[in-house]
Amino acid sequence: MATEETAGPDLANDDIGEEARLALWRSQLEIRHVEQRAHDLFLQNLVKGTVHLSLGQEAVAAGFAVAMEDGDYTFCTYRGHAHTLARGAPMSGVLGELMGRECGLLAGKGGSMHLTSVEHGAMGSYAIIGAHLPIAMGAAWSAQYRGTSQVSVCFFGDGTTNIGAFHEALNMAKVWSLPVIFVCENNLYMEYTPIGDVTAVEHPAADRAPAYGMESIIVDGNDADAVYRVARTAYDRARSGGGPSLIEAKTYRQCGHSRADPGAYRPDEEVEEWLARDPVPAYRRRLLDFGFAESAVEGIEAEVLAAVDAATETARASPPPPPDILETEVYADGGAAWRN
Amino acid sequence: MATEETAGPDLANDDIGEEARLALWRSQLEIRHVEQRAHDLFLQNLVKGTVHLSLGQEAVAAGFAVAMEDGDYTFCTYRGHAHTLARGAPMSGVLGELMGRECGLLAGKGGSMHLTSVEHGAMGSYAIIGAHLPIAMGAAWSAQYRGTSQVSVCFFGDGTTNIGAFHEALNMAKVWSLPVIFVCENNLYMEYTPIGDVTAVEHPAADRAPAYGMESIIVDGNDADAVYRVARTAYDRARSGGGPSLIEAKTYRQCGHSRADPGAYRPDEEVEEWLARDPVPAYRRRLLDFGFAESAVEGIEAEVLAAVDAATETARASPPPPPDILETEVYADGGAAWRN
Amino acid sequence: MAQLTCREAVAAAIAQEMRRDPSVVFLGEDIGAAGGVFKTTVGLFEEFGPDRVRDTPISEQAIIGAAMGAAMTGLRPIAELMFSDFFAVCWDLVANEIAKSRYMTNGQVSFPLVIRSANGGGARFGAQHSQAIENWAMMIPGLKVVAPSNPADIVGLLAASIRDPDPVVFFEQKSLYGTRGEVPDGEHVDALGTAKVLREGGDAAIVALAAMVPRAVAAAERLAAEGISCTVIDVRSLVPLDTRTILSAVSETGRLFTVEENPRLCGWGAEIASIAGEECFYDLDGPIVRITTPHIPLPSADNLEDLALPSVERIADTVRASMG
Amino acid sequence: MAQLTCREAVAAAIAQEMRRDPSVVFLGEDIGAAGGVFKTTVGLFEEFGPDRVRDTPISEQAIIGAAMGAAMTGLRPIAELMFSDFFAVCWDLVANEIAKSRYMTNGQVSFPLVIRSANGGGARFGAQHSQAIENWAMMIPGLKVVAPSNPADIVGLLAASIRDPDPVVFFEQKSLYGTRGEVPDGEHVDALGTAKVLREGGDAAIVALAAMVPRAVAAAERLAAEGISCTVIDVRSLVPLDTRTILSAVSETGRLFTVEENPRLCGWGAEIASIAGEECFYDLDGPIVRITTPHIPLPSADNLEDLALPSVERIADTVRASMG
Ligand SMILES: Cc1ncc(C[n+]2csc(CCOP(=O)(O)OP(=O)(O)O)c2C)c(N)n1
Ligand SMILES: Cc1ncc(C[n+]2csc(CCOP(=O)(O)OP(=O)(O)O)c2C)c(N)n1
Ligand SMILES: [Mg+2]
Ligand SMILES: [Mg+2]
Repeated sequence: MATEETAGPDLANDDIGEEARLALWRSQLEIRHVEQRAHDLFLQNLVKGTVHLSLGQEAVAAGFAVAMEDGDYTFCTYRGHAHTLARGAPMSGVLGELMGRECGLLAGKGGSMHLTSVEHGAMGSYAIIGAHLPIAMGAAWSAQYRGTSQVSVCFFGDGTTNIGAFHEALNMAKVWSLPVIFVCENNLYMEYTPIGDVTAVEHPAADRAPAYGMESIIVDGNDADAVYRVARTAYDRARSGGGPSLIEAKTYRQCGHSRADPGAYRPDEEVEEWLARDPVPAYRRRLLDFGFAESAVEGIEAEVLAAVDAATETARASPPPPPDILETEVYADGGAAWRN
Repeated sequence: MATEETAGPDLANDDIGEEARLALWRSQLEIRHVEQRAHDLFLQNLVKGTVHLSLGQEAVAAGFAVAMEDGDYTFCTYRGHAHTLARGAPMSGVLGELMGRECGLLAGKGGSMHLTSVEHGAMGSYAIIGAHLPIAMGAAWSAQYRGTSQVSVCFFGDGTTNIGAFHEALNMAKVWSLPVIFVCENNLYMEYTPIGDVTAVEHPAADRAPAYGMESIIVDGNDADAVYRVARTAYDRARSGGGPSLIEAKTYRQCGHSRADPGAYRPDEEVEEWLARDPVPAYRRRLLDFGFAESAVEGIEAEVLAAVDAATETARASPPPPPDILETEVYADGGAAWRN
Repeated sequence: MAQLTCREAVAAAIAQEMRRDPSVVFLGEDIGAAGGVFKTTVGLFEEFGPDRVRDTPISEQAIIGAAMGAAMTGLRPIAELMFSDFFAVCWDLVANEIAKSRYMTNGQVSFPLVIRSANGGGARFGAQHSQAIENWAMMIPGLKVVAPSNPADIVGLLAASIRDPDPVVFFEQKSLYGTRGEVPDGEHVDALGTAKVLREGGDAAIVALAAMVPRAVAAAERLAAEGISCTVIDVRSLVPLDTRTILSAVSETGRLFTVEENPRLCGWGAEIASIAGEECFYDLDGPIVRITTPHIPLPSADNLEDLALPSVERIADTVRASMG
Repeated sequence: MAQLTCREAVAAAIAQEMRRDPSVVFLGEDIGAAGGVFKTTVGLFEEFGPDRVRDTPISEQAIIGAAMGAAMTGLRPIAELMFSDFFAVCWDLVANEIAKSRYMTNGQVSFPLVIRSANGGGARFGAQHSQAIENWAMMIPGLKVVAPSNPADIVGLLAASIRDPDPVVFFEQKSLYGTRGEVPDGEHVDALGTAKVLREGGDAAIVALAAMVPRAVAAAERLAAEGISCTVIDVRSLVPLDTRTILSAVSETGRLFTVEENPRLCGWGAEIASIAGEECFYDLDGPIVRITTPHIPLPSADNLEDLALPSVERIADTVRASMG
């Protein structure tokens, strides 16, 4: 597992640098606070349907997104608020969509499991396990064919490594040497079932990499710097024609699978152990160790909180979607007419 | 690659034994001659639809079938005449089915791609790539649950290793430690495309085995003895609760993919090299080396040829299926009624 | 008579059959100790243990393939697909293998298995977790298709499906899981292929399925108050289809309305409409009208989803306008 | 005018569009140097090279997923599924992802892609390689569905499909691949959503698709000789559906017969019958009758397969009996 080097922090010789470190901090905070807000709004019965939070998994989204370039593609799952926010999608659009409001990213048509913001490179959240791996692979094919330097990044869970589409996408990505990065966020569980109970290997992604001619890579998914480094290497490989990567980030879902799930099946010690490894306070400590001013570190948090508050207000004030959009955008002509 | 030991043949200390050797010989011949007959009948326009021959791949079917026990299950593909015959299904039923006759194993309802003879343990030929791997796995689950010592054996091609169902079946078989043997007949091609062009690893099955916690096993699929040995080991593992195996048998399709295909895309040298490794004459030589009497060896071939001739006559004499079976056996009540 | 919710009825039916027949086994994702994501399988793992109630990986092809292989070798598996939308990831096994293999082998193999799944909208889950796909299953020769609307029918029809020698796709309507109703005491087994007349009326027949049944009944009540009296039929089983009950109601009333949750094109309403249109042509007093979800993916926002699904109001309005 | 077979027409249409638009790319199994297993793609690899004409592994989910990902990022992919039966192995990508994502994202993404596939029976390939599955595609909101019956329409409608901004499922009927016909010289682009009246008659309208079109025409000729004069309509495009052309023929003749290759339940004929039954009710002089394959998997023996598919004789007999 790639971890932070043990030598004392040294900002002068830091391979990550001040700007990226602050970006990693801000991104993790944005995710953390929007997700907590989503949870609060759900408790107030303002978020309908289901929600799948990334609390505890923020470092993965932040690490990859900060290392990304504009134009790169993000593909994620129903657990996709984090990745969508990390690309810069507006918080009000995210919260509004969860609340089924007109200001939602999808005007209420998609819901929390389908957040998408093409203008920010967030190419969709996919709610049927496995589907988006071949789709992300296809976007990478497109980039390769068009001769751009775009990279397609695909996030998914440990449970997803056991579905057929995973296998097909990884094989074809390698055969065609595509600029795609498959990122498995191994949070130890599918919904309620421990991944170890249903998987033939210990590391559901990394132990499968050789089956696709790829390197086994495991990273501490609660360490934004480690993720960022691994991401940079993978982006470089992709952009230089070196083909796909498969990365397993070990992390933990601090809450239940979805809003309906209190997560009671998780052993107490396991929860405690991972709460102690919460990526957000850990990153805060690291910034202070590196000598960042406490006021700067906290200033960012205050900014983020203010932004989340403002976004919440915008979303709350937004009306439900207008009924007349019910039958729009089935087809590219803007409508839903299947007959003349 | 497991191959025949180089020490001279010694029937007294032979781990295979006289009976099994003759059974391997007979089985290979039955397949060879029925397949050639099928080809002839196709040239006479008596076989309709499509046919996928196993010419050149006989040793795989024979090696596994001879090591099998009654009650074991065989699951195979459209290229399944060999495996169905090897379990003892009547030649007339096989040829009759290819010809669309009433005497066909399926009374003409299935055709060459769906040969099945449940009474012989031939649990079906499946024509959509990948589907039968989970099905064979399920039969093994059933045997495990019922507490029998039955083993389920699933044959498929190299091209099949790139489809999603392969991945799902292998993982679940291992997690549940099921008595199933997955046998990949690597004949170097999918339909017309070399497997190496579309696969991320060199050995499409064996290099994937570790991804399912299984051993990588490659065997010379043109050597019936080598196959038989590997099969016995896998059966023993399965029957003793040791779980599934994945075996890659290297072999070659001596003809095109199906009746429509002359196989022109194959390099001449490759074809020649593999014709020189034809399993049937090689096994004949081996039997003679082992001291079997030429008359015995040839006697078996004469018997087989006579049986193929007789089966051909039976099939030719059989009428087309009666029209009134068109709407039978959709449901278990024997009929097709979907309404009252 | 016990009062059960639909979700409790599912577990009750499975337990009833597992107690009776050791060849009944059950597999799916999170169905074991977790009791199912819809809490429809609570208690089964505790009673029947991990050999008969098996949690699987997220591998729907393996789940359905395993059920098929087990069914053809002596077991009676029940497979859960968590959401009916996920039929799409294992459609080959369902539509091309399970459905067709008895016919292709001229009856050599049987598939006494049940695939149960949470179907339909109303939970604000969006287009990939809300589909009503009864028509996907109905269009495939070789499958039987059942979709009950209340707890008693869930117990009776699920038991019948488990005992049936053919593969049955059993839809449980998500929006009904919380609905409570009486279930007969003791062993309860119903018959596939039988529709139920829920109320009789002389002016029109309204044919509905699953979550549309209570809405059709409520619409009929409204219409009755206005002087339009409707027969309401709960189809219950699409294959086999009880055309006798449906067609006799059409002949008697001269009018037919179908209420489907699935999107418009090629829904089961079209099939029933085409049968009635052909066979009751001379009895019809007016056009057969289908009430469906528009031909759109289902949206997630409350107001949009409610607008999309056939509502009591839309059913009543459509009948009224057409009869007027 | 050139004489082409249907299989040649496929390659001609793809070549026409690839020459015009470098964003058109093509992927599938054995489509490259091998020219496709039905020889429908001969010459494309040679003309456009391996970057635009890509052989894939046997990975239909990856093929369709790749097409989707490419379509939403600026390309216009054409994906081949060798046999339409294989839609089942990638149905999630087709039905749940490609079809629904524009709507779910409120129009943020477009899917200008074509999935072409060899559809239907008649080749003695058995139940898993012979299905006519137009209704599978038609029932999914968000897809367009095209199934031409002759070489000129293949060129024109495939070109139109490739240029269309929406995902199009394009069915090529296997049993027609060898059929020869005239194709206009020069660039030929037709319009989706337009049915074609192939002959006009006053007594009944026969509506058919793909391989059923020549049979419907032949049946109409037989019937004409007997004094029953039929309009024959080639539907060509199920979505969008040219109901205007169909319904005006129904209104004019007062009778409608649909001829479908897909098995009975929930076929497109049911949809058209239900539309006509509702909207032309007062013009109908007799019941609408659907002529379909029975609701069975397709058998492989010559005589059985011929018996299953709607034949010229069965079409003529059905019309005659119903009109009599
Ligand atoms: C094909 C399919 N099967 C099942 C589900 C239901 N489901 C939704 S999330 C989930 C667990 C996924 O686990 P994992 O991949 O580890 O992702 P995580 O939720 O932990 O982020 C399951 C089973 C689904 N959405 N799609
Ligand atoms: C899902 C699916 N895709 C494609 C096909 C068409 N097809 C039939 S056989 C075949 C090649 C299979 O190759 P392999 O697995 O190596 O088996 P072999 O034919 O060599 O025995 C293909 C692509 C199919 N039957 N099913
Ligand atoms: Mg997980
Ligand atoms: Mg092969």
